Amino acid sequence: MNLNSLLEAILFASAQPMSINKLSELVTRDAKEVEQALEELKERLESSESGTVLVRSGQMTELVTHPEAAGVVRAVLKQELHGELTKPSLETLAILSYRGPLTRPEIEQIRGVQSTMILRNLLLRGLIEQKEDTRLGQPTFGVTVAFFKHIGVSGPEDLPDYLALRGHSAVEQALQELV
Amino acid sequence: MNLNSLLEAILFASAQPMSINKLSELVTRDAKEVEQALEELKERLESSESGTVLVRSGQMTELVTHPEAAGVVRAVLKQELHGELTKPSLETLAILSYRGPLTRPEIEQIRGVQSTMILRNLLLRGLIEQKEDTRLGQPTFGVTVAFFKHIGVSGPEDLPDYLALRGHSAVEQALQELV
Amino acid sequence: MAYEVKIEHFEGPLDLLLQLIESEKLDITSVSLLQVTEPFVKLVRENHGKIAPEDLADFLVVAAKLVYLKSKALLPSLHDDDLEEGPDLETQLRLYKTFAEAALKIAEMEKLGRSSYARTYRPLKPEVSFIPPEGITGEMLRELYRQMVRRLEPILALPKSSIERAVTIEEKIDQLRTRVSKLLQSSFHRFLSESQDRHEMVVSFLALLELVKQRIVSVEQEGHFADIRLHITTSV
Repeated sequence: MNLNSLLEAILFASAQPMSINKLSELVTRDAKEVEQALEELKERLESSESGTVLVRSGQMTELVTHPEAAGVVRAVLKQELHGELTKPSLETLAILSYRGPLTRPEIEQIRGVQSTMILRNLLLRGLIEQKEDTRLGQPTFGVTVAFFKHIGVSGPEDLPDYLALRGHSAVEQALQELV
Repeated sequence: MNLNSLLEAILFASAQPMSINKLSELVTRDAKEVEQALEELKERLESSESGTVLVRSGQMTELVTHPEAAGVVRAVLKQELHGELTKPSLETLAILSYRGPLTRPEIEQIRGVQSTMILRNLLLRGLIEQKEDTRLGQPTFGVTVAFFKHIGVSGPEDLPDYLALRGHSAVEQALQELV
Repeated sequence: MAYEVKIEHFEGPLDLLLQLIESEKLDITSVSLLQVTEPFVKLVRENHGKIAPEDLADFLVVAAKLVYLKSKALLPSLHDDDLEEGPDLETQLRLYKTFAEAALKIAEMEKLGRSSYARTYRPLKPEVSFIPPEGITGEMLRELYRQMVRRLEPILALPKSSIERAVTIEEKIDQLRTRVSKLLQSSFHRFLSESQDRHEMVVSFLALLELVKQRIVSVEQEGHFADIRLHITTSV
């Protein structure tokens, strides 16, 4: 693989500005070669009409979307915030309302489906938040006060059938056995 | 800006798999044009020796790092190499990537063994997902973009013997007898 | 027998069956299925405790089908609706082999460690807004929670329901054995006299010789020209 393609992959994955030194360390090539390859990358992105561009500021460099795509990129982020919640998202809200706080693996045990993206979206929308407690090195999540308020309850105890559902044996068993 | 460059910018910004429908909504072009532009994007990334590739699984597509950059990218992300998949997992993934989406009873006919737990594990790891379609009242399952990313191919057609197995008449006939 | 040492680990009944056939360098045919019936049944019996309880029923289904095939070779008149049902084992095994081989190739690819990675997600605005879904109520959350519980229940009940299923199939195999041995304890003379004509008699005799050779059937004869007694030796 070309050095400039390798640098592109690194900058893409890290999604933040990186210094020439750091890059040079990662690819075990000297700073001069990295500078040269970044120049090539910049030109390649331009000439191939890529949707991304390389921005440089002193020692720091970052891969970002092309300025001409700014409008649609804003729309993407807006949609992520305002789009209708999917069934998996609503399910996750239901578990966390009744049985929270829980860690991601615990939520996944109950839902039976990977939930990384869902948690990310619910966090972004302020419907859930990371709690102070951690369990087995994992952060725990619970619904926000604002969400409880929104559905017109003052806390989980006010949810319908709270006691029966919170301690439901199937859920407890899933948390204990299906690990 | 080209439609394909615009799509690249969107996929870059969203940093997660997106459906053709969602993309088509965002750029206000029909699904067919989006499909076509994604094909162009895929080819452009390949021919310009980009550090990123486009992965496709059914309706979902994602922009990700090139498989050849795996080692360095893992170092950047401070990620461990993912655990090796077990034989039953591989079998189920092979069946679903060549012949999916399939229902659980269909998978069980082929494997000759109950597959509830293996499907659950794969769902938890995000390597398969439940599809919208059902058959005879049963949900169907297919592999995800995450599976293709894991083994470093850009879609089912890059799997060994894909065309042969997908269209194999003996396989076809046997499947029809089975399910 | 050679397979005893070779096969230590198997994932499912078809995996075991395929390993047995391949360890004998056989192709997948109805004849080779008959040849591996005994080692299959033996291995399942020996590994009863090691096979996951939820998988045992599936091993027994294949064992029952194999014993049935073998019994049918001996007694073509034998018929069992339950065991005739479903895919024939040969087709099923061929198809399984196709995917088992594809899985091996995928395993090779995985070993290369050439994974692709998504772009790290970093939210643009760190301050969180509050954007709730419209029309959500406590009742809806309760219904969603209940749906998840309903999804979990069959998974949690799996080991128990599988054990029950295994017992049913074991009974089935017993029934089959009893029927076959009853039929077989009939003498050789009667066995042959069931043949319609001379041609069929020869075929039956050859089939019997083959079964004796494969040690499915043992033969006893008390003296020259005395009636030959047959016993089935395949058991589960």
